[in-house]
Amino acid sequence: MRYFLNRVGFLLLSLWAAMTLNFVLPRMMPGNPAEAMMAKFQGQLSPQALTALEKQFGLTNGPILVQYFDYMRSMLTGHWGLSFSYYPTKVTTIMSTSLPWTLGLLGIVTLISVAFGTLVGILIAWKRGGVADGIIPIVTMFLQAIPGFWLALVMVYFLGFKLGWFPMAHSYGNSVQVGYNVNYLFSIMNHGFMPAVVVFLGGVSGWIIGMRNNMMTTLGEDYVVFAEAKGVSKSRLIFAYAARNALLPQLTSLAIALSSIIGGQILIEQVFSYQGIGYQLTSAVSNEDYPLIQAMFLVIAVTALVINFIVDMLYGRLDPRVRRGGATS
Amino acid sequence: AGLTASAATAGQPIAIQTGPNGNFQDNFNPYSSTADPGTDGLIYETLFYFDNISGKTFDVLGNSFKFSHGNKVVTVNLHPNVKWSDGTPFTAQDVVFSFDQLKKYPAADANGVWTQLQSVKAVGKNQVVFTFKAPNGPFAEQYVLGGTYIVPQHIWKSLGDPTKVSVTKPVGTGPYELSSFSPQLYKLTANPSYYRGVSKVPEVDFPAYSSNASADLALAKGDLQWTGIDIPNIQQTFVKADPAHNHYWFPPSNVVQLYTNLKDPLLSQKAVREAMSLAIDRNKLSAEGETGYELPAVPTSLVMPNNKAWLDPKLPKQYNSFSYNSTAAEKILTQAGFKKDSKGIMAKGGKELSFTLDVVAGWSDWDEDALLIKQELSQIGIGVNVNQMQFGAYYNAIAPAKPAKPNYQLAISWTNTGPTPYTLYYNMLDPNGNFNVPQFNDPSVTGWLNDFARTANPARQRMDIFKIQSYFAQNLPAIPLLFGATWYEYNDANYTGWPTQKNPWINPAPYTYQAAAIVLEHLKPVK
Amino acid sequence: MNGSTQSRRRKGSGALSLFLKNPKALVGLIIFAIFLIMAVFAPLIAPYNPQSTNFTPMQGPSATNWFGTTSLGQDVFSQFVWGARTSMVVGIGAGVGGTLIAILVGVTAGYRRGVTDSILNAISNIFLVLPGLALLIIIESYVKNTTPYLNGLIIALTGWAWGARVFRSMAMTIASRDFIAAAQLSGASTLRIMFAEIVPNMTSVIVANLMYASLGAILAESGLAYLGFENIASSSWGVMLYWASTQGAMMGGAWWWFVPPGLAIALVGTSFALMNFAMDEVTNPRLRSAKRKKAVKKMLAELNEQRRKEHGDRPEQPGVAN
Amino acid sequence: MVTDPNNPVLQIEDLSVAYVTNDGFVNAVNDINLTLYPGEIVGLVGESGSGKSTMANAIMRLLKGDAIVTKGRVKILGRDVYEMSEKQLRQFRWSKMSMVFQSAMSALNPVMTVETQILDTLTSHDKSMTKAQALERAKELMNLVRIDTKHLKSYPHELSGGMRQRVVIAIAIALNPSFVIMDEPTTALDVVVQRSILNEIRRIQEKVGFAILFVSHDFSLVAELASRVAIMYAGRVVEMTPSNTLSLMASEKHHPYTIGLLEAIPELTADEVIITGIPGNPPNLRTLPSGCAFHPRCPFAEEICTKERPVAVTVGPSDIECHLYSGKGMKQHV
Amino acid sequence: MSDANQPLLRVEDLVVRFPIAGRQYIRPVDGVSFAIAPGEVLSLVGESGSGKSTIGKALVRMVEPAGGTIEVNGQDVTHIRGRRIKDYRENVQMVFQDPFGSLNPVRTVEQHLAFPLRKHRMDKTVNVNAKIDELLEKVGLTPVADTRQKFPHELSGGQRQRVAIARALAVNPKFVVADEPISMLDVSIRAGILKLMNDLRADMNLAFLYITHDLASARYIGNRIMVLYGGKVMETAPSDELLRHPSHPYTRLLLAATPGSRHQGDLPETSNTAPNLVEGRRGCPFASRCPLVTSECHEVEPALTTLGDNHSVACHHPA
Ligand SMILES: Nc1ncnc2c1ncn2[C@@H]1O[C@H](COP(=O)(O)OP(=O)(O)OP(=O)(O)O)[C@@H](O)[C@H]1O
Ligand SMILES: Nc1ncnc2c1ncn2[C@@H]1O[C@H](COP(=O)(O)OP(=O)(O)OP(=O)(O)O)[C@@H](O)[C@H]1O
Ligand SMILES: [Mg+2]
Ligand SMILES: [Mg+2]
Repeated sequence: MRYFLNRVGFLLLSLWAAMTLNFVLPRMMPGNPAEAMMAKFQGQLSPQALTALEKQFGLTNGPILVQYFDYMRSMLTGHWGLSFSYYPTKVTTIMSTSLPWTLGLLGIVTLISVAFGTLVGILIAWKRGGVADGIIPIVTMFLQAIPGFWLALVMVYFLGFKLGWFPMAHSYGNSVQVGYNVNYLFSIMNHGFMPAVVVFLGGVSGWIIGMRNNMMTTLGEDYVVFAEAKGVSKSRLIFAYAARNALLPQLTSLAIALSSIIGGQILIEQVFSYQGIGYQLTSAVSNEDYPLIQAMFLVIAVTALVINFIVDMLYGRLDPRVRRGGATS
Repeated sequence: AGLTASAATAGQPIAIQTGPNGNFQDNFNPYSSTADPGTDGLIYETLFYFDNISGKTFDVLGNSFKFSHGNKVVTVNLHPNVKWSDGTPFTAQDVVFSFDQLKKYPAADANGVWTQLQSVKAVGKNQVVFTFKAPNGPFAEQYVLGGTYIVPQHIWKSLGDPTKVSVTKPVGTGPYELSSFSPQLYKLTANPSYYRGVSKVPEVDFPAYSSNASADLALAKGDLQWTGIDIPNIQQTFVKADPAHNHYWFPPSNVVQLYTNLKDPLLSQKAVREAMSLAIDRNKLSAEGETGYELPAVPTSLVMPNNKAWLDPKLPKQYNSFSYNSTAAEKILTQAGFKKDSKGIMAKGGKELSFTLDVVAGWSDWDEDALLIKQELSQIGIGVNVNQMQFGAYYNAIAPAKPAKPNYQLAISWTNTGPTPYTLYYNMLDPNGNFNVPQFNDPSVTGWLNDFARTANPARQRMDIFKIQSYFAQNLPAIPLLFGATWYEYNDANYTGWPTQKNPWINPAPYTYQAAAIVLEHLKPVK
Repeated sequence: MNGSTQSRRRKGSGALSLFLKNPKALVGLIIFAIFLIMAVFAPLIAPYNPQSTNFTPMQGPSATNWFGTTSLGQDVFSQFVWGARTSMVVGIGAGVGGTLIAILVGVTAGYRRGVTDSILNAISNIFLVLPGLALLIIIESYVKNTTPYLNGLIIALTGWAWGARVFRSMAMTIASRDFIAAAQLSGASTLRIMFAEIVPNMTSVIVANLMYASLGAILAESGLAYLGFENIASSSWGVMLYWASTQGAMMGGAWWWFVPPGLAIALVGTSFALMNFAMDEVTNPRLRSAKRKKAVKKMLAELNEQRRKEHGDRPEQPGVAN
Repeated sequence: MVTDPNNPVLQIEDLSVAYVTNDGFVNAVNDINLTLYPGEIVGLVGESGSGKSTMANAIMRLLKGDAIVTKGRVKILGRDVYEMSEKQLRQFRWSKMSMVFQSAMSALNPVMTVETQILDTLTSHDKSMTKAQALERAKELMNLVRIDTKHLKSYPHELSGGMRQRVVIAIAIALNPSFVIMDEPTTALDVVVQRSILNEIRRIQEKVGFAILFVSHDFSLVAELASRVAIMYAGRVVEMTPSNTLSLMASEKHHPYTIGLLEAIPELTADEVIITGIPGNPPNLRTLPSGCAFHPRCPFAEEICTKERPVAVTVGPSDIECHLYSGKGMKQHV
Repeated sequence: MSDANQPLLRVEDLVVRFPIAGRQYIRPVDGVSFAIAPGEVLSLVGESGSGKSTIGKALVRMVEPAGGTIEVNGQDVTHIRGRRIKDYRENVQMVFQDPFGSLNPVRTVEQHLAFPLRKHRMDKTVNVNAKIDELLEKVGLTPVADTRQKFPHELSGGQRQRVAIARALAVNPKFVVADEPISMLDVSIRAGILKLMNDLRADMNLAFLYITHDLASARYIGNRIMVLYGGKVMETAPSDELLRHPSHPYTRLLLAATPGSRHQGDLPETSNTAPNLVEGRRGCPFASRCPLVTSECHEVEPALTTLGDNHSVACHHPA
């Protein structure tokens, strides 16, 4: 219980720090959102509009502390306000149209690459010194070192533009009926394939190598040797004895991977014109769209902290040694 | 909004891309500067449209207008039989209401019309009388008649502050109605009861793209029919894909200037600006920085050929185009008393001709231009330090809006243009101008500008412009570099009637909204 | 632990032999060395000024322009060579910078514990959690006119958190060892304990972090440049890709412009990873044993076979040696 | 259960094991011959690093990492362990021979309950065993090693070191093997706990009757438990002697290393306490000293010791590898 | 040096507590008192977890005592901090239990010694190099020149332990806590360390707190033996006296478990549960295992009573 409360306290502290940073950072940027807005129009908008925009956005020069408390209050009460760059659309609306796509795509890819990478890592560690062990880490490492956006561009150009195998843009076909039907689902998968591959290749190597190295360590542990000696079957030895323990350190990485999902993948979304949060976040930042930035950072911070918290707790469940007391990392 | 199913199947839709913009948000509010493309022009309309490329005036909701009382009053006759797309008749009251909204909610008044307007009154159902505080013809045309979108009173009167609502079911008078929306695509269908006749293009699609590269591919693939994006190497990447139908035209629509801060003791010296101008090879900027899409500007800062009619026929030859001569440039500096110092930089009285040049990071053509300028100016001993900034910071530095500003030395930026050169000159050179980046103030120029605004006599207006252009060419309050292009690519496989270089009847960019609606009205299906 | 110290003992030959014994790491070292040479001697290797626009634009590879030309008529190969310099400096610089911050934060947190730990840990969690790119952009907008080097600095400033986490737990383990207590008893100051006692024990982890941080920095720099957050007059691979992309290199079929920087980034990244394999084996001796054992088994079997032929007796199980 | 005394449970013939390292071979076990008979307890002592665990692992065919058997053979119940297929080995190991690992702390999987780990042992060898039967047997085993059966549900870290060690012993005898290796089963424990575990082992061994190879470096402990003791130095068994000879009071002849060990034990009750260590350091197994590996530390060393490796000779009840007794080129000292 | 009757170190009612789960505390050291004279060795024996190391750490102030006083040379050092702790540590040093963990694997023997020597030398003229040689000589790590350059992994356990001792001596202390310096070592190496400690005591008048759970070595080196159980002193007596006439049932259990002891035999024990260290416990900590236990033992904590001749015991039923 004490451990739990400790973690909760820590969680709240981090949250507060993140929110404060979140308040300070965008305001440190030179210019103001109204001025940044002008960029969208490249001079098509009269400078009168600037004054109008400033009025619309309610940009005040009130005492910073008052602004801060207002900000905290509205963040905590869920009044996240209206986006500047999409004025007067609600921040929540913007997030709700892009976040699910990001979560869907990146979430699934992350889970797949974790599952795949872990499995491959286990197997090549078991057959260490083998051909697969020699090749797979290097090949995936190379793929991971390719800039994702570059790979994405090449894929869009060849597989999408030249060959027409996959759609070049968007998260689903524009002619399909949106709703629970096979066509829609198929269309989503079809459109998600190339981005998914890029994201997958960008991350899978870490999982493979991480798991392989952990496995190597556990495979040398006395309890694994002991289990082998006492005659447990091979699969049980690999999965129940070695892999299970090797998995534990991977949990922390998983937590970070999962929490970073929510920030999206701007470069990849941009190349595939995928409807994701990364683009919104980046454009919010360039447009100094405080309400949107703040809300997104808040969601990101909360998610990340909560996931970390859950993983911490989960760690306790999975590893009986830390069930009582003690930090996990 | 009523659907015209039969029309939708009759002709092919046109897919438009006005520029990469990520996901769309469901907002068709004409008071919002971030409303989705098509809101203005296609759904809501202005009274008239004054084109900055052809210089022509197009009737929209208005049928005719007349200046009176020494240009202080404009009387507009409205098009009869106009209906809102929900069937309610459109009346002069709607116009008055739309303007009253701007007065009541200054945040909505993006053009500041009420800084000039005295009153807006309806006379009967079809006439509106605008009274101005002072005569200002150009302002009345560009912003009041041509820049204010009219909304239905019966709907908006209950919406409160118009800047704070998201409009998802727009009701307008325009040729199109919203038929479906999703963040990655929305569709407009032709208004079946449009007062100027139902558009021959039954459906207009707006798909979302997040980057130029992504839109370029879609365009080349034929997924888009009308775009306004800067495509590099366009012959190879776009035209070649379908030479018979893929076309582009990049007409000039403004002037890209090298702005010099005239509050700077060195830059305020004419010799310095003159030398700079002479030392810049505009052909090189055009060819390398702009891949030939934007041509060298002229010393008068008129947008050519759009402003051909306003060019003083007696203007000395040397002011018709810039020449490039770095030796002459260096000589000008030497004559003005500058000498190269130990660092090879021209200096006088210990003050070096060394400046920072602000450009927007990521506006790659300007960034490239800036680098070329840096190279060239360095040859005559002027040091330039290129400063690539995020737009917000950049705009903040050059914007003349606030007293403490601007805060820059050199900057590359655009000009605001309108149907006549007045807009460009006024905005740049009048102390009250909207885009007086150089901080220019000369009573004689201000006088000519005021005269232009007040008079209704076209000949006198021409004389005013003649005086200003020759003043500009002689004094270089800013250094014109290139003509800023309007981006326009289209595919004429399904429709004809597009504006072309041969027939430049209107600004062809899909992002010039009222113009876009007029273009769509003029398109005809290919037989 | 023992492994790493043994390797330290036989310095000079040690570090190198570590690579020579490991083919993977050796390949990595060679790739890295090629790019490093390119970076160091860029002015000598690059045939032309990377910015000057003297050639026919958009030409494929030829004898004068090995990698062809850009749409502005610049020599792609020269840009590539100068890009190596920038990217390597940024990659390694940001890698080193980020690792240094990570060491400072991680070791302090791991050693001091208590409130210091909580605060530092919260800070690194925040940096871990906040989307890096967004943070980068915010900082970018603050510092005008970003060069790749500045970007490297920013990448280092924002990308240290993961390392700090690793170092923290490592430092915590080391700090609980008795030799740390002994050092305290002999009157060593906190700084001395952190940097003279703890840090040298984390070498292999630090090197591994350095490799991955450098890889991350090169990727991040190219991403930033591609998004246009970098002075486009710089010569870096990221800026090359930016130009290639804004000038439609791919659609225009100018693969020679588009492919080299992407591939080079991937190769340098891979070389870091490969070199890290050598480090892995120091940290985890088990990783290297399997192969060697196999080789020795084979050797023994051959020896056996030979003896059997000589003496004509049956092979002893499992083998005779010595 | 008890087999013919002429039919040994364990026969080690000329066994050599080496570790392959970057700097060459580490000869951890050299030419060892050892025989164990049913029901017998034999001690194996030698200081840390003398190759005891390596030998134990070699017997079990459990050499890990870089270790390879370079010579010799190991037979359990007459079958050569190294000629079995992997499958045969898996069946054979643990049902006929088992082992208690050096450190019980790490021999148990930290994230599995004791029950799971015992059941795993039982069910992987007898697929027909039902869960209930296995559980029954597990309880029986827990009773045998005197741990409350409620601890079946415990995780290893919830048990004290002594209890963990008992669990490992329970797992080792789960399948009624004929032969158990116990590799320093009590080193990490408290004297009191150590004692009680030894008593436990003795009790169970009397009851079940398997042979034990008891590895330790604690002389007095082994002397008490075992009937015969093998003394290892630098990978060789330098002496094999009945345990009752192992006391300073006993006047039997010993290898000089054995004498050194005996002298190094502080006596608890003697009036005058003088202890002396063995001078010098343990040998480097990479480059063993020539001749007798003990010669650099041996107070009796002569020239021959540096040149020729002694062969085992029978001296009284013991077999000793030392030139002192081989009668070669030595002045008689002892 | 102060005279023999004046103890160098006096510990009175020492209490150490650690927080555990559920807002509770354990007291691994609970009301321990003892004194050590200059040049004396007090052996501290007791089973694992009985609080031996914790006492040692409290003495060098690696842990902060929760109660009681520690006096060194008549000066109260129980709660000093900062600068004064540093000064204090010039008088007391500790040699840690684990020879493998107490040396930094990446530093040479020389580096281990140079720092404390430089730090604690009285005047700058002292030649640190010569001092290192002298120390290594003293702990028998010869040839010195060779040893100096070695890394810990190149040393045997016994050699490492000697380096650790040399490091403690480098500070020039008057008192050393030697925490189970031989438990991890071979029989043959153990002897060397014990001998070394014996020599140091004789030559340098060093006082030791020698922590072990091995009675034989405790007797070998200690003038007196103190038996600890569950954080409390069970019995204290001069070494021979304790072995000859063990009076506490736990001491007898220990002896029974020690090979070669005349008390060796079956273990008279009722269970082997660990003692309860949680704050607020009652009665004798050994009650749960004691064969002589009565209901009184569970309720009342036995006081340390003198049996005469420096022999005292805390038991309701002493033998
Ligand atoms: N993986 C390895 N690589 C190289 N040498 C090794 C390896 N494992 C053990 N050795 C060496 O082999 C020798 C024998 O080791 P072993 O573990 O058999 O000793 P031991 O007698 O069991 O010692 P202890 O009493 O400490 O358990 C030691 O000198 C050790 O250093
Ligand atoms: N820092 C600490 N926090 C919490 N509990 C501790 C701490 N240090 C020691 N303990 C507990 O205090 C008790 C006494 O520990 P201590 O290390 O003093 O025992 P010891 O007698 O030295 O044992 P050993 O013979 O195993 O070294 C143990 O129960 C231990 O778990
Ligand atoms: Mg061993
Ligand atoms: Mg201890």
